[in-house]
Amino acid sequence: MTSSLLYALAGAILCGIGLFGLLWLSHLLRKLLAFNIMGSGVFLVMVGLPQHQGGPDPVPQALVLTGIVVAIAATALAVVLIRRYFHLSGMTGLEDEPASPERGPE
Amino acid sequence: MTLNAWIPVFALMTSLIASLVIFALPEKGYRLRTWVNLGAALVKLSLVVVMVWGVFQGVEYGLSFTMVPGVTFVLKADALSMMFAGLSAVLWLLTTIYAVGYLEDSPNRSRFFGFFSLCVASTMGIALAGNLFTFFLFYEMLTLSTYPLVVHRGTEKALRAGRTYVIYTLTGGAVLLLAIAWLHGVAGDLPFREGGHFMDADPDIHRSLILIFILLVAGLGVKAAIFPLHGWLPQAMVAPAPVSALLHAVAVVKAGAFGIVRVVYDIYGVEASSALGVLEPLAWLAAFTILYGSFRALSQTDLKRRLAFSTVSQVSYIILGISLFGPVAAAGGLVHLLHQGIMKITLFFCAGNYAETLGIHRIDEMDGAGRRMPGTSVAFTIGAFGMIGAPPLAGFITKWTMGSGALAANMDWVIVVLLSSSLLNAAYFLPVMHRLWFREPAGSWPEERHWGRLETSAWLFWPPLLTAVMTVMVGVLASLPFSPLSWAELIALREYSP
Amino acid sequence: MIRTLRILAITLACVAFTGMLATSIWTIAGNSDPGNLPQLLSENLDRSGVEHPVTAVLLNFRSYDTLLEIGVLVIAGIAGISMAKTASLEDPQLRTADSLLYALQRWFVPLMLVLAGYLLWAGADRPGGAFQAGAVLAATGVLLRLGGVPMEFLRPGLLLRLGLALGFTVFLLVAVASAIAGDAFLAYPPGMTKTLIVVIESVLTLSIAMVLLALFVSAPVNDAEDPEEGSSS
Amino acid sequence: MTLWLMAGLLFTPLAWAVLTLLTDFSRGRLVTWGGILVQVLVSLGLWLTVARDGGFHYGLGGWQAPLGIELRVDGLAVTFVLLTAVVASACGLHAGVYIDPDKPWHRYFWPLFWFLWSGLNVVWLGGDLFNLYVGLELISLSAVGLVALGGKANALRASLRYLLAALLGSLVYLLGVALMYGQFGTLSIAGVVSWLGVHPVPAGSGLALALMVTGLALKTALFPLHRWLPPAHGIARSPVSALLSALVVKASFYMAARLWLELGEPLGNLAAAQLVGLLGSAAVVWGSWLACRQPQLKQVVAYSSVAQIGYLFLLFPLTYSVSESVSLQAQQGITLQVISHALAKAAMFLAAGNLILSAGSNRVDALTGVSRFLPFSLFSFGLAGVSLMSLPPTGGFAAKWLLLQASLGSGQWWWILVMLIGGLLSAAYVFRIYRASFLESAGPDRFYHPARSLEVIPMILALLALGLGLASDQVLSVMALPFEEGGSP
Amino acid sequence: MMSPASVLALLAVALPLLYPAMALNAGWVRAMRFALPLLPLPALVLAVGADPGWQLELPWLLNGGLWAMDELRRLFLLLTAVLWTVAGIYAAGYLKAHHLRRFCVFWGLTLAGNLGLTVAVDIGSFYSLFALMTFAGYGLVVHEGTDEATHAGRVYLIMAVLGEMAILAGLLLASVAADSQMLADLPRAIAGSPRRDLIIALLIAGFGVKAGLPLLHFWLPLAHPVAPTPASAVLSGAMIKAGLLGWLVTLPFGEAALPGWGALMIVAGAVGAIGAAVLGVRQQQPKTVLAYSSISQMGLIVLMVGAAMADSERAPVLFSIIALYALHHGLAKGSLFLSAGITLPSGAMRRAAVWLLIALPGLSLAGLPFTSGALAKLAMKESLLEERLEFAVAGYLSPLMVAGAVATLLLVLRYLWTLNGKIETGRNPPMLVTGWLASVGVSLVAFWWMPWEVEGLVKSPEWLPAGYQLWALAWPMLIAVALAAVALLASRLVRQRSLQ
Amino acid sequence: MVEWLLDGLLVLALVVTAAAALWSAELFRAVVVFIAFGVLMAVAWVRLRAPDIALAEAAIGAGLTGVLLLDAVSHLGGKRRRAHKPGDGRQ
Repeated sequence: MTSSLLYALAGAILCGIGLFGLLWLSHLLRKLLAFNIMGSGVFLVMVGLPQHQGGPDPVPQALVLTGIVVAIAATALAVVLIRRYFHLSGMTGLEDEPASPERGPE
Repeated sequence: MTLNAWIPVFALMTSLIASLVIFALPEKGYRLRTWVNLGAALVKLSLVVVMVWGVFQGVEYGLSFTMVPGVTFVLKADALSMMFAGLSAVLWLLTTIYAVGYLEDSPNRSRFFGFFSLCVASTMGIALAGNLFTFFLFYEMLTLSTYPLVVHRGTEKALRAGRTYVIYTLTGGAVLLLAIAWLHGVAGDLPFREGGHFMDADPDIHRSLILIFILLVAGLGVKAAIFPLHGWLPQAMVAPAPVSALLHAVAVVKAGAFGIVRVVYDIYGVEASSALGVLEPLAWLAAFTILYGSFRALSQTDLKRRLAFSTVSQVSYIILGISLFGPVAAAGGLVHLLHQGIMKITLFFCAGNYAETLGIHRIDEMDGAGRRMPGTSVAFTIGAFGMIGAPPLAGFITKWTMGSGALAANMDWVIVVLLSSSLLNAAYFLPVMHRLWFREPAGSWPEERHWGRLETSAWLFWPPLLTAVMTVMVGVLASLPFSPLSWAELIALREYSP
Repeated sequence: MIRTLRILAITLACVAFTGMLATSIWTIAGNSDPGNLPQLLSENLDRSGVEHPVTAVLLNFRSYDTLLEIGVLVIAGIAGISMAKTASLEDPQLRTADSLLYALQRWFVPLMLVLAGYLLWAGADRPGGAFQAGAVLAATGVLLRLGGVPMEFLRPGLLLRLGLALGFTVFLLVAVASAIAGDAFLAYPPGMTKTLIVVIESVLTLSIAMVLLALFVSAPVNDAEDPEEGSSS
Repeated sequence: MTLWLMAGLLFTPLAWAVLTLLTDFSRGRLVTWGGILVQVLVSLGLWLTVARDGGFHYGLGGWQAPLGIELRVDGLAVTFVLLTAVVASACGLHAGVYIDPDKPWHRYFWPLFWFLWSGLNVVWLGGDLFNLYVGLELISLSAVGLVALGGKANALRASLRYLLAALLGSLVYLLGVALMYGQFGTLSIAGVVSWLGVHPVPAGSGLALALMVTGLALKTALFPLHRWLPPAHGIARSPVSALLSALVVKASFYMAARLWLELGEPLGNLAAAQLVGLLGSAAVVWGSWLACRQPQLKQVVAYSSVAQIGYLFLLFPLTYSVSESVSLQAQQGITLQVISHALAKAAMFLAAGNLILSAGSNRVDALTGVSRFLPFSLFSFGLAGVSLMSLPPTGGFAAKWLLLQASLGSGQWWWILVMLIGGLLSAAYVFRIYRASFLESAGPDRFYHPARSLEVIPMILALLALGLGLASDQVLSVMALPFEEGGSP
Repeated sequence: MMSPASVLALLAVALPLLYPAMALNAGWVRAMRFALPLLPLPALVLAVGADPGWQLELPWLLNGGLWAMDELRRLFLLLTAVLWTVAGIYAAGYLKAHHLRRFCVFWGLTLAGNLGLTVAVDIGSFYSLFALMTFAGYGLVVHEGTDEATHAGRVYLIMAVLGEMAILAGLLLASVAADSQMLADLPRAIAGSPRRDLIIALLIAGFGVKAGLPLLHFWLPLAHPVAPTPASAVLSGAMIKAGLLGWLVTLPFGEAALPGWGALMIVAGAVGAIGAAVLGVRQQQPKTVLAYSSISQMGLIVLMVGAAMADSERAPVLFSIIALYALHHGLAKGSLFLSAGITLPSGAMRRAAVWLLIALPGLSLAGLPFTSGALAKLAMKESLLEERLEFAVAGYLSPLMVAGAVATLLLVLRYLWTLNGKIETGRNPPMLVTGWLASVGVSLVAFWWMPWEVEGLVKSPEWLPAGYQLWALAWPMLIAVALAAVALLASRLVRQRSLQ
Repeated sequence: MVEWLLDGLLVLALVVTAAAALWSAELFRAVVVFIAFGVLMAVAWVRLRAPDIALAEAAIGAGLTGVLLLDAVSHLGGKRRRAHKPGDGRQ
């Protein structure tokens, strides 16, 4: 057992926590937090697991860098969407509104 | 590929292309649409005539290519397919003429004629299909192209009927697909071949074969309206008359019956079917359907519904004929494929004429219509007598041949069925005849007849008359070389001694 | 009742998930046969044009990932600014009077710019690189923005779009240049690797910062039915 | 030549994404036409090349597999590239007319469209687990952007739901990738396969595959993870819905299928395969059932996608521990199903868009009488529906046929029932639309008549779906081309 | 090249078959009326002029058609043609404008069937034409459109359809047994068939409907009175005989002795002959009385048929006599029916002449010397002599014949009685009178020149019966007259008593 | 051993902050805790000998994401029109 493995296992736990958050929480921003936490967990596994035996491995590190950027892009986009959604509907969750028949072309 | 390979394709394409052209035409392009329709019908008819002649001479028409791995798409013209193709080509022409007149000034004609052509293309495909897979392809295409025709009126009733129709036929199609796929798994890609494939099938697969046969018949029986799968047919009567004519006489029910013929003869082989013990139950089922349909027809007050139940009964003649073991009965069944078509289309044309010209839908409104519309009524009378089996009309030839065959096959009970059916037919048709000719009309007609003018539009007048003449002709001239009977005998002979 | 059941189910699922994941990690860690990739990488490092392996992976060996990743960023940016609501960009209320923020601005901004520059420059042979630099740059921008600096160029318009696209475009052009010459897509012409990587990194830094900043700035702030979009082009 | 084609394939969509970003909608449309032309030509050229010479590996940046990213250019991949070219151009052309150019935010449609396209190509060709992840993200984010573009609250809710599902799916997939890399030390699928060829199957790596498949299944909207799909596909603009349903969900499925076919035999197990098949069946039934009950036209089509996607997952049980030929049949069947569904569903959404445009409402019962005044689009819709019902001679039928054969061949007859019931249920919802449109309404033509070009495009797609059944053998033969490891790059 | 006779045969059927086409043009309705008598002319020429033995092959027709004429058919054709001709003349005068065209159409079709079936030798065309006659006949029966007519029509139709079915089944079974489509092959095949009795039963029943076999006769007394008079004449005179012809050409006469069937037929014939008389004398309508008379007469013929079945040796001879009797009865009955429609002139002499002409054919039926009836009755008697036949019930034949003769005359008398009550005074249309006179003429006079021939019994026309025969003819008549007188007296007494 | 302790503590802190970020009653606090989580992550990356990621995490994960979310929280909390309370993060 090396510290890398420890972090990988921590990553697993973070994944679990994040997943729970994503599934259970209803506030969109909280979901977003959960997503980021889960992402961090995945990154930890990604780097920690291969480094357990082989020492520092630049490949997963590069992958994680890419992953982080993707994650921030997604997060930022999500924030924009959430904010706009909030403005238009006044809601912060995804619960279905009482169905309002949508009229008009799209 | 030679020209011969392509002729069936051309025959198929004529109506397919016609349909596409018609869809593209504007609703108001009345004249052009009519010409496209008629032109295509004529071209197709001549192609079919060429093929009939060629098949008679022994020329091979057909092409095949692999469609899905392991399965080929086969178009092939053999004697049996030419029979059906000929029927549909001739009757398409007439029905087109009729439909042009019938739908004059009604909406959605572009849609109607488009699907109409599509429907005929499917029928042609069914006729020319060279294996079960190809058959199924067109069989389902037929279902789809007839749906818009059934619901053409767009009323709630029509849509309900359409739904029933679709539920029945698609379920039947699904069962058929299952059966075909299963058969394919058991025996591979089987082309239609005279004498069939299972003459000496491995006994291990007998059980599967029997089950598959049951599934096949169940799937095809929906369209062929075999009891208890006939429920859609009377409902589909809400469709416009040319559609009913087409459904009953040419396309739909015939497709089912034709499919059963193909299965029994060209897939299983009649001897193998007989050996598997599936023919006799089929015969009983058909016989029951014949009687059942006639009984139900008795109590119908709506003319078209009565005709519909009559169809239920009549189509089973075909199945009965082929499920009796012996070439004569087979010829009787096969020839009924044509005969029933011609007679039933006559009746529906006439029913349509009454409805369109005089607004008659129920039988008790028909009093004295014979004087008002003598031509139509003569045609109706001939058709009805044909159905009853009165000589020398088409139906008589069928019954005679089939009866002879049944006796030859030592199945005397068939005679009883045939006679009872004739009696029932008489019982539900003769009162109609009486009303037509010998009752005084209850009131004045919506449109009195003027001397010197046809009783109705010429488009509507001539088709039933022509088919009535054909009803007489195919009966009277049954022994001519190219008569339906001779053709059917030829087929039956080939099937029994491939 | 249903809520309780639901939370129980979710908890159970997540615990099971974590457990399985951990077990799996443990098993893999126990039996893994270390790949030879790091070794392969170090063997090829000198052919990559940069000394820092992570940068080498990012911008040479797996540059396709990076290219696409910038694409993802651009997408996010586009989607973001398509909902932009920047009318309040010059809202005087936004201009903060907070002295702390002001001081931060005063001192931090130049510092962060320097840091960004350093990170960019260092990327070739040490930890650091375009992302980090871009992120720092963006953070600087956010700081300024919070401080109320209008940053007119962030209005949706051609300029912003050019900025968004710049890094990506340069990267793409470099990628296709060698392909036109007959080499593989994304291959660097021999001898120019390092230069090109540095150029790409520089423009990427700008673009990344721009995207992140734009996403921050364009976050909708009011409930107008239609997002206000900049004047055409 | 091949190199140029590859470079063109990869470059064009990205480049046009940038180009169109700099223009407004109308000019972007013009630019896009050019791009579509280039991209279609390139795709076609590549397809022809591969059909002639066989497939090859393409190392990006000149680096070979373990170190760099290699694309796997085989018959299947180029077929999907070509399919994408066809469907995406159709949607693009349709969108060019369909989408209102006066709304300023619509200018962003084109870049997103092109990014989506490039992401799809990445996925079809990808041979690297992480590269596929990035490709997926490219697709997901641009798709979300397209759904949300200028949308109202409902659209935003749908796109948020979509975004969260997509992100979760990606993450779960990425977690699987992490485990794979931890286990095998490589990211190349081919590398993993060759590793497995010489080593015994390691314990614990089954979860990696399971995670990847699960994540992808979420992105593909496999029952019961499908709930994000109908709102998103239903509320997006029709060309967007068409893209999403036709291609986007297929991308993740394609990856899952590829992983399963390469790694399923060593890493998977029977129960999992059957479970996935079962979920697929449930999707077929449940999705079709819901489709029958939707009051809104596009929701019907969207739920139909859920159902049709269910069929795809029958791949898993039908290729696990069965004979070579059955597996091949199943693969061919699924491939055809993917292609035909792509074509048909795109046609259907585009046609539905036309119908909605002309009826002025998204509701099914607003279609009353539309058949009389707008038969062309309705006909396209119906033709596409035929393919969805898997009736001959469509590609859907050919697919179903092969799947039936595979089910029979492997003795897993229960899938047959699923397919038959699914076919009938799909007929039920297609005919429901027909029923509504055939109902005659009294009164004059109250419909808006969309431009002919809008009507022609779905028709072409529907006809392609139809023709696919007739030409499926030819299509499949290209896919079955031998893949030469050392093929000309 | 077709022989003239075959052309004529074709023409004989085709002409009436195509004649209804005239109805298409409303302006030709007058021409249609006057064309009625012309329709059977080719057949008449054929029957009288052409020698039997010609054949007309129609290989395309149905299952292969063959038309030909032998002696038997010639007689039937003659009867048919003559009767339809005179009825046609009569009809031209008789008909009202109401539904004239319809009547003409059905007339033509029925005629075509009736003529055709006599020359048809193959099963298909025989049965076809038979059916044509049956179904077209319905049009004649219900022509008047009254409730009675409709009711009669319904009964007619039901029985006809049942009959057709029985015929169809019988012919089908026989045809399969014979493996042939020719009528000529059937008798032998039936005789040898395992289903012999079934076939015979079906055929007897099927044709029996037409021929008015007891229990299958119900339509006759209903249909004949309501049909227009000329139609009744042909119905009763010619069409009934078609059923008879059906028996003659299909049943296995001469092939096997069928004593059982023979006895059955004889019983049936007896029941018909006497039962019909009993019922008939109680009828009020003249035409109904005539209808029962037809049944009764057919009963006598059935007797002979039964005898022919029972005794295969004598069948050929009996055939000739049956044909002769049929001819005689057909003509006489036709004339009687036609007389039901005329009105009396005003002068007493004329009235007497008319009454005489009305009565003579009736008396001829009863066997009045110097009439065809005498010839026929004698020939019949001769042939059915006990000692010449070899079967069980042969002994009853002679008494039955006598009883039949009595019944015949009683019915005739009853007819005249009822007619007397109904007949009106007035002018007759000339065509009507012509037709009627022609019918009386052929029945009484022309009969003797007709080409009948009965081998062994009556070689040539004999105007005068031999002396010993006179009494044989006369005493039944006397009985009948006596009975009638008694009845008359009785009825007078009853009436007087009721008046008191 | 000290390293192990440190690593253990760090991991513990990571898990706790993650949980806290999700469960804290107030959204604002949640985001702040999340920023702390990001900083801890950066440290963890250093421990994993991944300085590049550490830098990126610090700048992006902790910094930028935090600011974005904070801004969003203040915005969403600042005004609401219907139904949801600002701090009503949990169901």
